[in-house]
Amino acid sequence: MTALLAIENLSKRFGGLQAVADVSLQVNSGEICSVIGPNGAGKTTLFNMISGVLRPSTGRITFDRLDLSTISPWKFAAVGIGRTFQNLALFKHGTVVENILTGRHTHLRSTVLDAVVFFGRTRKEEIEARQRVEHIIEFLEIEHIRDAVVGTLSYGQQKRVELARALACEPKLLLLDEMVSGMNQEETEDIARFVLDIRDELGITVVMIEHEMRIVMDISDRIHVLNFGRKIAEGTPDEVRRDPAVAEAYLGGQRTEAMQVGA
Amino acid sequence: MPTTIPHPTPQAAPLTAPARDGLLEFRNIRIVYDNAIEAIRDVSIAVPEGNIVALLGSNGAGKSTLLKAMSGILYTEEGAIENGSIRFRNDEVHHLAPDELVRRGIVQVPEGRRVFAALTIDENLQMGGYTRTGAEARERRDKVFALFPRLHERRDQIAGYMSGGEQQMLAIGRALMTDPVLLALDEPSLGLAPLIIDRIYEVIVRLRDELKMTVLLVEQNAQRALDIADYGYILETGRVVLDGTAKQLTANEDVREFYLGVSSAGRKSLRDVKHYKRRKRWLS
Amino acid sequence: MQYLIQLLISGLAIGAIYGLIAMGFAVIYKSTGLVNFAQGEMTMITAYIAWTISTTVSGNVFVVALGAILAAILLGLIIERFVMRPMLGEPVFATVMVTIGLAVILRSAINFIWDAYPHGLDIGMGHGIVHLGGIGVRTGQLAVIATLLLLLAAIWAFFRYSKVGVAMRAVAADDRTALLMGISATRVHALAWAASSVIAGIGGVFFALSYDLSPAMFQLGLKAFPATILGGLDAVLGSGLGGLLIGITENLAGGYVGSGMKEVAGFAMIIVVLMVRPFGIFGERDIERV
Amino acid sequence: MRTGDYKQSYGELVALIDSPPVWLWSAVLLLALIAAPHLLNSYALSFLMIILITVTGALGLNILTGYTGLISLGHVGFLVTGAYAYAVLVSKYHMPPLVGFLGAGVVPALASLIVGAPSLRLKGLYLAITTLAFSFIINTVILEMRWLTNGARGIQVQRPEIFGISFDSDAAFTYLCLGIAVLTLLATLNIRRSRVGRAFVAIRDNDTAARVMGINLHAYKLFAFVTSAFITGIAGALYGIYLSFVSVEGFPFLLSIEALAILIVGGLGSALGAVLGTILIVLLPEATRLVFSLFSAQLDTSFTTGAQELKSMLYGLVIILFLRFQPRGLVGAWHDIRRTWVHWPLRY
Amino acid sequence: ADPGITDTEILIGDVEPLTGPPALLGVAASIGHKIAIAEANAAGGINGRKIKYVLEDDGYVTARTIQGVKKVIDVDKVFAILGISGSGQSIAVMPVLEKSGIPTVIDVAPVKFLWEPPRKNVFVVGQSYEEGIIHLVNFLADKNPGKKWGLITQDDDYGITVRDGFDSVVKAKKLNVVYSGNYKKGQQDFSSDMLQLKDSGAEVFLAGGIIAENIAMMKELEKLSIKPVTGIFWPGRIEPVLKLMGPAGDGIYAVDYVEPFAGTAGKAFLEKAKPLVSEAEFKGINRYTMTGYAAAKVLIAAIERCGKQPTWACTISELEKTKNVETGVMAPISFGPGVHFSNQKLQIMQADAATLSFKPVD
Ligand SMILES: Nc1ncnc2c1ncn2[C@@H]1O[C@H](COP(=O)(O)OP(=O)(O)OP(=O)(O)O)[C@@H](O)[C@H]1O
Ligand SMILES: Nc1ncnc2c1ncn2[C@@H]1O[C@H](COP(=O)(O)OP(=O)(O)OP(=O)(O)O)[C@@H](O)[C@H]1O
Ligand SMILES: [Mg+2]
Ligand SMILES: [Mg+2]
Repeated sequence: MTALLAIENLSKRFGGLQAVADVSLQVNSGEICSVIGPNGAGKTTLFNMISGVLRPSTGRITFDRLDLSTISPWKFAAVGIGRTFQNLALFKHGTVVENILTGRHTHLRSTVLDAVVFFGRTRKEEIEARQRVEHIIEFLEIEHIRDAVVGTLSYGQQKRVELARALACEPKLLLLDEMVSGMNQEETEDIARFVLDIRDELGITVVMIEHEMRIVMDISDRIHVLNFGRKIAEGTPDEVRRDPAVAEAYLGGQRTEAMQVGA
Repeated sequence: MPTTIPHPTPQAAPLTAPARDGLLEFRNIRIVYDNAIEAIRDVSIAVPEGNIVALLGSNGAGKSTLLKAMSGILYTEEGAIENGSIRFRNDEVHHLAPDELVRRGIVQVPEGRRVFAALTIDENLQMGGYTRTGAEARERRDKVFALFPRLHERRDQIAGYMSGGEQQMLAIGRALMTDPVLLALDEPSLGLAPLIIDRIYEVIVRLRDELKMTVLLVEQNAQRALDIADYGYILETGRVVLDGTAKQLTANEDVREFYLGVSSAGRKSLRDVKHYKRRKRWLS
Repeated sequence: MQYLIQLLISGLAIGAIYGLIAMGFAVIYKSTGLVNFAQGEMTMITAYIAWTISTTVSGNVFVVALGAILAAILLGLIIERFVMRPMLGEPVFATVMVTIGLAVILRSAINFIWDAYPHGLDIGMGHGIVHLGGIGVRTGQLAVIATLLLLLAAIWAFFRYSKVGVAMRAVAADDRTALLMGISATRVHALAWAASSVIAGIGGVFFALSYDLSPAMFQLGLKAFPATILGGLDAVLGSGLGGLLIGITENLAGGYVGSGMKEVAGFAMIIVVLMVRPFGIFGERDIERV
Repeated sequence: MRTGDYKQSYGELVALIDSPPVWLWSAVLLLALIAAPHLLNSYALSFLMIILITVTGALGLNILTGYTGLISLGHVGFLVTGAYAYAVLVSKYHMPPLVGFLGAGVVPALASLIVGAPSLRLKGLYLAITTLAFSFIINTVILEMRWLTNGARGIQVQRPEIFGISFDSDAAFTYLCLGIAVLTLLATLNIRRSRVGRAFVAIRDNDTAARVMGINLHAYKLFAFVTSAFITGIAGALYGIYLSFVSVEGFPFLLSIEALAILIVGGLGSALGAVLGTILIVLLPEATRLVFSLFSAQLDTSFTTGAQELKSMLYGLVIILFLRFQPRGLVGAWHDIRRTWVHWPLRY
Repeated sequence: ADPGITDTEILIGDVEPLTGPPALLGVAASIGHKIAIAEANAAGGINGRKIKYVLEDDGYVTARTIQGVKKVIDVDKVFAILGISGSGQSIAVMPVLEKSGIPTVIDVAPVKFLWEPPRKNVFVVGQSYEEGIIHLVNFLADKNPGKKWGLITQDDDYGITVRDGFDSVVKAKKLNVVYSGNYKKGQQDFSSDMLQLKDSGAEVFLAGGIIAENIAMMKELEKLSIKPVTGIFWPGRIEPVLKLMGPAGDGIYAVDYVEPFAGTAGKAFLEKAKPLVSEAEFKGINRYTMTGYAAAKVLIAAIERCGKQPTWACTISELEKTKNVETGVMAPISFGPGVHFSNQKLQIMQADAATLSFKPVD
């Protein structure tokens, strides 16, 4: 397996605060991988650097053999990195379809002038984009809300729209920041199923940040654990579960058994 | 209509006043947004004094709407109580101004933290103690710091830059500053690390056991909530579809399947979730 | 040298007036998150009322000052209660638009009540000329500079130390959550409108003292708003200083480059400053986290 | 009751007008507009002209402020630049009017790069103030460049003649304005339903997310500036022709505020809103005048300033009351009416 | 018959700024029209027809002026038009007026464009700013030979006209100009400008402001303790200005073509006006009332000469035949074939701070 994403000695400082400190990790193609760690450990900051929202203070991110520091932040999507946000970052005045269409941005070509005329190539490309969007909508089972204005949807539905939008980018790597927080068991199950399908059917590599141990332990291939910006552990779900450092910093002993399948 | 399942609840006839009475009661309440969207239809809920009452339900069920009604801030979102009443200590309170409700001891930790981003932690707490005198506020602040030492460490930091978990702690601490009788928590475990959730749940239990505080707990994390709650309600699309003691609910087959993720065969792995699932019985 | 000092003093004097009105903008922005496009008109009304008091009741400085302050408070409270409060919870754009509508009403009201002729506010001391080392300065000009400095100190202390000051910032950040904490947003807003009206009104009265009352006076708002931006929209103190800075820049440009360049110089400076500090000199960066 | 239109193909998803009734109504409206110049007297016609010109300008501002969320307090700067570009090219250098119109679009578009580029880092009102500064600076520049612009003296402009068609009469000029307004509306709607428009809206709603979607923020903000300035500049040229006299004074700062008022009253971020808002704001003074003459024929014609001031107070009051009861603007009202219509007599 | 005329009535239209700061001029001019009309009506109207006056507000916004003029022509269907707003505004309505062919007498803002070339139906009562400036500067130059000069003007059409007039005298008389300022319309603080003036050592000063600007300049000069010989132009020559300037305004020169109110003609005019207008209107009287009055007189006289059935064509041709019509507020007014501008005689006056009035200087 090749490393799709390789992070070397990555650090980020905010003033006096070392949010991410000297983190190195690799994500292989076709993996579902999780990043866990206490609140404020720097997980989101790590995602922000991978997706171009923040520039690293030091260190290197290589994606698909490309050094990401050499390209402008807005090109990260075109390179193949898609993400969702911890606190929802939807275009909340638009409809679901429109939000997902925005995700297709890098795959369309029309310029302002083409847009004004809206004829020929532009029209064809728009129609094609809509076709793809319909497929994604079908895939994520959100047909019934396709024309709703995003701002009026429930939290869980919005999260799903965000996922759809990220998929519309056709990324090679999908970063999911706390996808299932605020969802109940049933909705969590749906998301788990989607994540597995995304990897299996679409061949997209997935990195998740989650605090919900059921989904982390059940579907990840590999888990990376951060604490105070540093990586303190890495391994398969079973290895991580048994790691005493992880238990102490993050899981907090008493409930780990409950997460065991079949307990 | 929903209640075709034989569940052992005392609330058999939803159209009458609730059978249990409590510190806080919602009676046959109906809430409409924008004069058009009916978010809550005829719900009756009672929160007995000194209890933890869990309010469960999927996204959009109307849980937060109930809490907004309780705090008197529905009007800020073009929402209105069309019918029914909210009673606190047997007084009708749904027409009171938010600050009066806080003074009477009703407070909530809103969904999604909502800390004052531009203010420091200290100032956020100060705002929690706005209705209290200076001395009272100082005293309560010390208690909050004792409960959440992390807040004390970073007391001069701008709240907006804290991590999600830290903000949740701050939001709870800020609510405690008002010295509440009834504390409502809207999804307190949202986005928190397991260890922190443990801590927060410990705190909630302590609030009930030591300070005799009454807690209304809205949660997605049904397992956790039912672990500590005394009583629970399940809300679906604006209606109470099930209620009972925590024990009764934990034993209910539907609740186990849909809210706790355990079937008769024990907890199943999320890898094995089927695409087509059993329907909830109360929807049939 | 004397030329420069003279320019600086008159720059400070007009800048102090801009600064006072700019602080009026900032106080409302800080506690309600709104830009009050009627600020210039509110300033103007207070000044006209002061003039009416001075011509009908008494020309005594203290009577006029007290009357003007009371009138300004009342004006702020009335506007908050009857115009702004009904808009609570509505979209910001709509609410800002309401202040524009308010500005139209106030402007016409002034012309309706008073007339289009200029009037001089003559309360004795303001017009006196003192000579400091050969430089003539009007006492009103000295007074406005002193007033601005005093108010800056008072307001700094208010936002820093008083609970209500912090509450104003809390309400601006998230009025719904502030409500949940028992902070009465309406009371905080009322206070802010009254305070803003008074602070800006003082600026207006000083303007009338140094220059004249005329129906074009509302344009002061258009001068002060850039000052607010320069200092930082949410920085009340910064706005005051922003006013001084613009006053000085304008006068230096007028004195050394040419009078036509005055206004352009002020704006050019703002653009340059914003390039370096996108949230004004003292403004706080928006807190954005994803 | 109509229950909805079902789409048969993906092509229908991108159609500008997707239901037969809307087609019908648009056609009726267009016909009415074509007939109007022959039915209205020149006073009423002047309102129609102003509305059409203002619609064009408002649609221009709508791209920048409504779609992209970049507040402009200085749009009159582009308007006046466009008017001067036309006046200088056509009246001074005797270029054909078509060249004049092109210049009226291109010159403000270039100027917008000068404001836009340094403003890329700025947000909200901080950006607004640089546009405000721009409009004041542009006034000074126009006044200073006397050799080109006649300075404060202004330039006379004649009604144009294009391809041998004279637009001298009010009716003909109205058609010109109508044509340009309709083209602008189509262009705006086309932009909105394409990749570019979605990028604008994405920047407005959440710029971080927009960038993560691969949208080049700087480039698209500049696109918004350029497109908006181009359209506004054309409106400026029309306005100049309508006034028959282009001078800095004919384009007061007030117009910038009025343009924003149009968007807000219409409903921010909607082309339909810009059109409805224009109609309301342009006709409101006339409406208040009529209301006044109802109350007292004497008040209306008497020349106590009092009556005039009362009239403008009424104007302000109407705006405030309107926003109080319809804060989402005319478009919001329209949606409410439609909802009630469809759902009546059921409430929910 | 032409519009605007019935058996009992004859309609006259006008568009003026009646709101906002320029109301000062618009309201005053309209009061002048009203006085003349009331006077005529009191004398039985025009050959038995009462005059009705239709007034529109344009708020000094050009687009609204155009609409206002279209309204009085199309909706109210007036017989003739008087007044019309500021200079930019009247220039912009020119095509509308010409196309309609309605008899028009302009009095508020006499600028050359309005009569060069003469429009068939448009007449202008007054004098151009350039001529006014030239007259004033010539007067001051003769009185103060060899002195250093300073000038400040507004950055608009009015300002440029003033400047051009000034420059022509400077060239002719080789004046020594040491300060030349240019301020932005709406500027309120003149401290740096006046400091520059002082620094330049100017002894004769032309204050090209309108109202508030001139006051601010004079007060600033007082603060700087200098008192150059100062001249102002008619738009700023209204009496309340002197009160606001205080002692600083004493002795400043002004140029105008209407009589000062302190003179016998002025006093007589006020006497005549008093019973014809309301108290509030009486307070609003200033020099523009006189220009408005004179124009209305000329128009009324022309219509009257057309006899029982006045028409537009007759009115226009009678206007053209206007010869030495006495109005009492300015020199007799005359037009002629192809001369649609009355070219009023100018006079210099001087401010007297004690009586707060302008007095003629011989
Ligand atoms: N833009 C910023 N400016 C300053 N500090 C920041 C910024 N973003 C994050 N931080 C700080 O960096 C640390 C790491 O934050 P981060 O959001 O990455 O945590 P996290 O691991 O995602 O936590 P959570 O699980 O609660 O979301 C926190 O202490 C936070 O306060
Ligand atoms: N401000 C509002 N305007 C209109 N409808 C609203 C508003 N707020 C909520 N709703 C609607 O009311 C219903 C209940 O929403 P509510 O937020 O109470 O659900 P919830 O149970 O708290 O869900 P979640 O678990 O996602 O927080 C939903 O259908 C929602 O769309
Ligand atoms: Mg995070
Ligand atoms: Mg909720």
